Amino acid sequence: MNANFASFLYLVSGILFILALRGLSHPTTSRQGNIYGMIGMAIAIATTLALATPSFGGFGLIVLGLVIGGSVGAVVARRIAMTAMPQLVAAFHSLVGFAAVMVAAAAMYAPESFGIGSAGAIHGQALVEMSLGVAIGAITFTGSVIAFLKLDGRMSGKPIMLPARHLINIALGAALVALIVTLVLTQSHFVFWLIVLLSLALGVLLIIPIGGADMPVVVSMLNSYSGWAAAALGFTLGNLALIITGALVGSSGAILSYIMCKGMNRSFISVILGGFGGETAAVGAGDGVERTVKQGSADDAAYLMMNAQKVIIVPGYGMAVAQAQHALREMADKLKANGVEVKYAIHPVAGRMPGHMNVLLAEANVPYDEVFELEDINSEFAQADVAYVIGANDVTNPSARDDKSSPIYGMPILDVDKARTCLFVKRSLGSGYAGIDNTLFYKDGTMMLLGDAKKMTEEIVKAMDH
Amino acid sequence: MNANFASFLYLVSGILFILALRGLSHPTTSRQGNIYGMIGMAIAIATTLALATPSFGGFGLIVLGLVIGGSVGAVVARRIAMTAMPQLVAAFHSLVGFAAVMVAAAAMYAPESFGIGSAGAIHGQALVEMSLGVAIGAITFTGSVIAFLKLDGRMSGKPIMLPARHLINIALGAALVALIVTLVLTQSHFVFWLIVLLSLALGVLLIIPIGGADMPVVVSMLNSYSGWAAAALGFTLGNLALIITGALVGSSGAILSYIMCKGMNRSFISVILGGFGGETAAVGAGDGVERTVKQGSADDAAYLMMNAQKVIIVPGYGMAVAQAQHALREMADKLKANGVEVKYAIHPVAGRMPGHMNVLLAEANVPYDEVFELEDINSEFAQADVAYVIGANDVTNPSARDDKSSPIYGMPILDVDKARTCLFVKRSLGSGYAGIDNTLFYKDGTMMLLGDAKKMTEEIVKAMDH
Amino acid sequence: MEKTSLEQALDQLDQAVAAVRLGVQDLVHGQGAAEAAGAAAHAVSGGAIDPFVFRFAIFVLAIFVGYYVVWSVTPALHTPLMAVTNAISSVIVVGALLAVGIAASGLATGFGFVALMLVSVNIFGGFLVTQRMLAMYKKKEK
Amino acid sequence: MEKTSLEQALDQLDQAVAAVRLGVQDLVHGQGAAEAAGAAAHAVSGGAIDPFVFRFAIFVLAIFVGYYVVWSVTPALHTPLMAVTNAISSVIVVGALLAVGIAASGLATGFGFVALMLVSVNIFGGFLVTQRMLAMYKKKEK
Ligand SMILES: NC(=O)c1ccc[n+]([C@@H]2O[C@H](COP(=O)([O-])OP(=O)(O)OC[C@H]3O[C@@H](n4cnc5c(N)ncnc54)[C@H](OP(=O)(O)O)[C@@H]3O)[C@@H](O)[C@H]2O)c1
Ligand SMILES: NC(=O)c1ccc[n+]([C@@H]2O[C@H](COP(=O)([O-])OP(=O)(O)OC[C@H]3O[C@@H](n4cnc5c(N)ncnc54)[C@H](OP(=O)(O)O)[C@@H]3O)[C@@H](O)[C@H]2O)c1
Repeated sequence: MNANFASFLYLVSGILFILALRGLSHPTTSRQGNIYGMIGMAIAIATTLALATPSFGGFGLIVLGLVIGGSVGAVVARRIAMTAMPQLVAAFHSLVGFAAVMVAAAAMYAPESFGIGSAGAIHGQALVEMSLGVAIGAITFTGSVIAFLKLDGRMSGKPIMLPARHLINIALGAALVALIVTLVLTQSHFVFWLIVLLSLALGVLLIIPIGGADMPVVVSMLNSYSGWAAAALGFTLGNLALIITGALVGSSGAILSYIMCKGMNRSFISVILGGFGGETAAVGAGDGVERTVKQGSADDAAYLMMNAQKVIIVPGYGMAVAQAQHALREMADKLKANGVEVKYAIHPVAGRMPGHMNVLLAEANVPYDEVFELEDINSEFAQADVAYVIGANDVTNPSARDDKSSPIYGMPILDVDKARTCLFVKRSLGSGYAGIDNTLFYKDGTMMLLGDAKKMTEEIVKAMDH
Repeated sequence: MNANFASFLYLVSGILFILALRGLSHPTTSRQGNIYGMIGMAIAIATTLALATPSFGGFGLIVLGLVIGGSVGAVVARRIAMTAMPQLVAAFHSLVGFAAVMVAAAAMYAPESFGIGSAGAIHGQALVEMSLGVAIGAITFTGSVIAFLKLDGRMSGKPIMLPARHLINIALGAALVALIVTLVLTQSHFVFWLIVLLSLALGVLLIIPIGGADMPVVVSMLNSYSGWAAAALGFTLGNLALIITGALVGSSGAILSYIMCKGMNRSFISVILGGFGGETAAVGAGDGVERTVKQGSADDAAYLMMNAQKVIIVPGYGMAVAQAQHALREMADKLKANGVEVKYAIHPVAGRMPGHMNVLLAEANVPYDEVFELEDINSEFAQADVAYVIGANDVTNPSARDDKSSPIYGMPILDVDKARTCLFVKRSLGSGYAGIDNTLFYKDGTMMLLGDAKKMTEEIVKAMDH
Repeated sequence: MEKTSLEQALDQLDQAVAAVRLGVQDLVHGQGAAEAAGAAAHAVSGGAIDPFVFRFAIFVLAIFVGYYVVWSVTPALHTPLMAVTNAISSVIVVGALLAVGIAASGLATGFGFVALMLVSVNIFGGFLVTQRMLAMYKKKEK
Repeated sequence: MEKTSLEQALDQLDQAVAAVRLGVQDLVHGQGAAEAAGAAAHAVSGGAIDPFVFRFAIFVLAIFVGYYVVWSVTPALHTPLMAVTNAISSVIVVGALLAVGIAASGLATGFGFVALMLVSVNIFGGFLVTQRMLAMYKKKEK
């Protein structure tokens, strides 16, 4: 294939990726967008095969690799529970990071195949681009592995704080720069692998001090990194699809991190420096002051909601943990059948990933036009009879609004306390991820429904049938 | 200067132009944006001079050209009345169009200077790009001249409909394509000038059948054209700044045309085919049925508004014609001093250019946060005591909402009829540009204030002092 | 010349591809094969790519940027938008400068000079009138 | 090699510029002067431009596009957004394919194969899981 035409096709595949993201501006166009993305990928692969015309053996290897990897991917994609999305995304990122390292290594050992010079005489510019790509790729790899382990609960979410960790990281960073310079000067494979090793270590060290609940920000940030790594390799390979995609993914990750930090009213730097949040602390109301809590049963809740005119449901991380979304939808159906108006209110950082709650509700067949973002629904709580808060905590904590000394002060919250009655489904009076007591539990209009989110909701559904 | 570095600088200037447009997303950032634009232009000019290093004589000529043109431009920019913006923009477009033709001609006569081959052996690709640039440029030139003449009232706004004009245009278009092919084959200067001539004629023929009041769409469309012409020449010259700018301007014009057509609920095609709208027809209520009109005086209006709680002002083309914006601001100040809430409502196609009313109000020192777009204020008319409609007509015509047979049916309108009282300032019961009778004049809640918009408003201000 | 360079690139590619096939089948990954692969990959990685492709990519991406950036302009500033796009489209001045500055033909210099003058009107007029308009947009005084 | 080609371009430019000066001062606009001007302009108009500049331009514009396109994604679809960006970043597969397909070194082929496998997991897994998620988003039935 003509190299010009191939470049043109790579451009087309880059454009298709842009259209894929553009499709996500609305659920109705999103499926079409995803198909554009697939076509773009198919074009990029076909173009590369047509351009490089591998030997028969090479072609066999390629098919083998695609089939093995593809089937694993397809099976995972089909089997994975929707609640496990955050982990899955982290795991996928780690693969991209490692693949970037491998591609760079291949370019190092066979520079001729990539058109960047010959062994021992690789172009300086290509070396710089490559080593950037490999360093970012390696950091993405180990960082994502740690994020995966923390999100999947295979590793404690507690921040692991090495003494003098900032110093260590700065020293490693400086060493990395020195090694890259050395690589450009010496073209040594040994130095290349040193860079890989150092970056792998840096990836671990950067992520372990960050608390488990900050992992969503970390995952987005690593998403952004993997984009920049792809772009760097795109420069080395002179590949337009890779450059465009890298820029898209890089911006996407950066913007999502920004949105999350804003939703928590925290600075990106403070998240990245780590040390915040850990195990969900089950502190209870043990701060000396005796406070009364009104506890209710499933029957109480059923009665209250069946007699309401408007119920707003506020899901949070606990709903995901309990897999309560299907029971919740059943409950909403019952209410709607009884003439009650039902809406869902989603906080931008509810759950453990942006959009997490939306996906779970969609899985339970909740129509997306009943689901509203914070700014669109917050004023409606004042007119609601019941706010049904299920497994959410921090995103409803009024101290973010009223208490200047609170660590989450300034974080936008859902004004569930403005509803006539506020029902709280959770297992205890424990705090959420931010480890802060929720004063709402002790308010007059609040009724606690202590128990597992799924069980409690199912009981309410049963009670509604009486 | 190094050619790579120069390309980089051209890219920087392209980016600065993007930032210039980006700044316009809000009034507070817009001034900064305009400065980015100026810096971008300065960088593009300086880079070209550093790259081409003209001789002393050439440099003198350049300075001369810049000074002559620049001073004319500066004087015009300072003197022009804000109400004459539509004309000015059309006039400026014609200059860009003609300049594109001249640059292409220079490239034709001195291809070596532009790096596109040598006389008689210009690259085919460059010839195609150039002839596209020159054709679009020439059409932009004459088209803009006609638009200027119509907007400035130096030529009747009436559509001039040649018999078989579509046929003529198609024939000219086909001839143009044939000539471009011939040019590529023969490289003849004669053919080049034939292309120019034909395109100039086509520009005239395309625009004369379009009515005066559709000129804003035409101006936007020609804006878009001038962008594509610039991009075509950018390809010829291999200049990144020109390519990026061309794409920006091209999209901008296209989007503005789209917004206007949407605001009028007409298809772009029907606008371009022409024949719609002409002289503002002063038909009056002469359709047989006798209908009563309530006429009022400045005193009535002053009394009504001073006793209102909320007044919404709806300006239209007539305000621009009468230059009534300053008097209007005075009136609003009086009302506000008296505790009346005053807001302005702008229809997307009020006036003769998108954003026309906003600029005029800004000129009269009306703060932009008192000025609202249709979708943001339309629901408020129901709570307003008075809608003060000044020189606007079509954009308030309820037949766009109610009368399926009306030519403007479906056009979004400002619901001034929902206000308790609707005051109409205009000189007669004549129709607006669409030539349609406004049923609102005969409604109960309407009071006509017949007279020049400026005089009438000034009288009202005086009456308020009593 | 476009055609010839294109054809050249194609020929090179063909040769290179053939060489690679031989080299790979050869199984001995010697220097010769590696060099041939290098030649193929040179084409692969864009060393031989016509700048037109890059320009086209830049053009297409700039249209996307234009689309988004213009839709984000507030309607209140549509008139300044028209004025400023007018001003920036005068960057065609680079062509005029080349013609006046280094053209080897008197006619071309003349054309360039006319273009330069017209476009200067636009540059200064466009930016200054935009400046004037934008200076008028004020917030309510509190 | 970058440096040398850059220096070469610079040298050419210098020579060409000198030639133009002579040519213009010559006042006789003969063929010789015109050719010299042509050489200068060749540099002017990008014939000698390093593809890196173009790639950089494409990169920068793509960041702008990414910025706008991602901000326009509805928050309800932020999880699918993360999944699909994951999938498309696997376009790094082109590097892996080159390595497996035409690398002249056994090690490189091995590295490429590992990359190819990993990235295939991502391609299929990413797009399919996105598909699965998006299929769940439904409007209210009327
Ligand atoms: N979404 C994101 O992208 C993102 C990113 C970064 C940080 N975060 C952080 O994550 C938090 C999200 O807020 P959130 O309100 O969704 O969650 P949250 O504040 O962490 O609270 C979740 C609550 O769910 C309850 N819960 C857990 N398992 C349960 C089960 N099986 N049944 C019933 N209840 C259960 C827990 O209380 P019990 O233990 O008493 O049951 C807990 O209080 C915020 O602090 C936010 O800043 C989110
Ligand atoms: N803005 C755009 O971008 C754009 C683009 C394309 C088309 N258009 C079209 O332009 C029209 C704009 O609507 P519009 O409501 O602003 O204007 P309009 O419908 O044209 O009405 C203007 C009214 O102002 C009155 N008038 C003229 N001079 C006056 C003066 N000196 N004092 C007082 N009144 C005066 C005229 O009535 P008298 O003669 O009785 O005084 C006329 O009815 C729409 O039909 C729209 O479709 C606009």
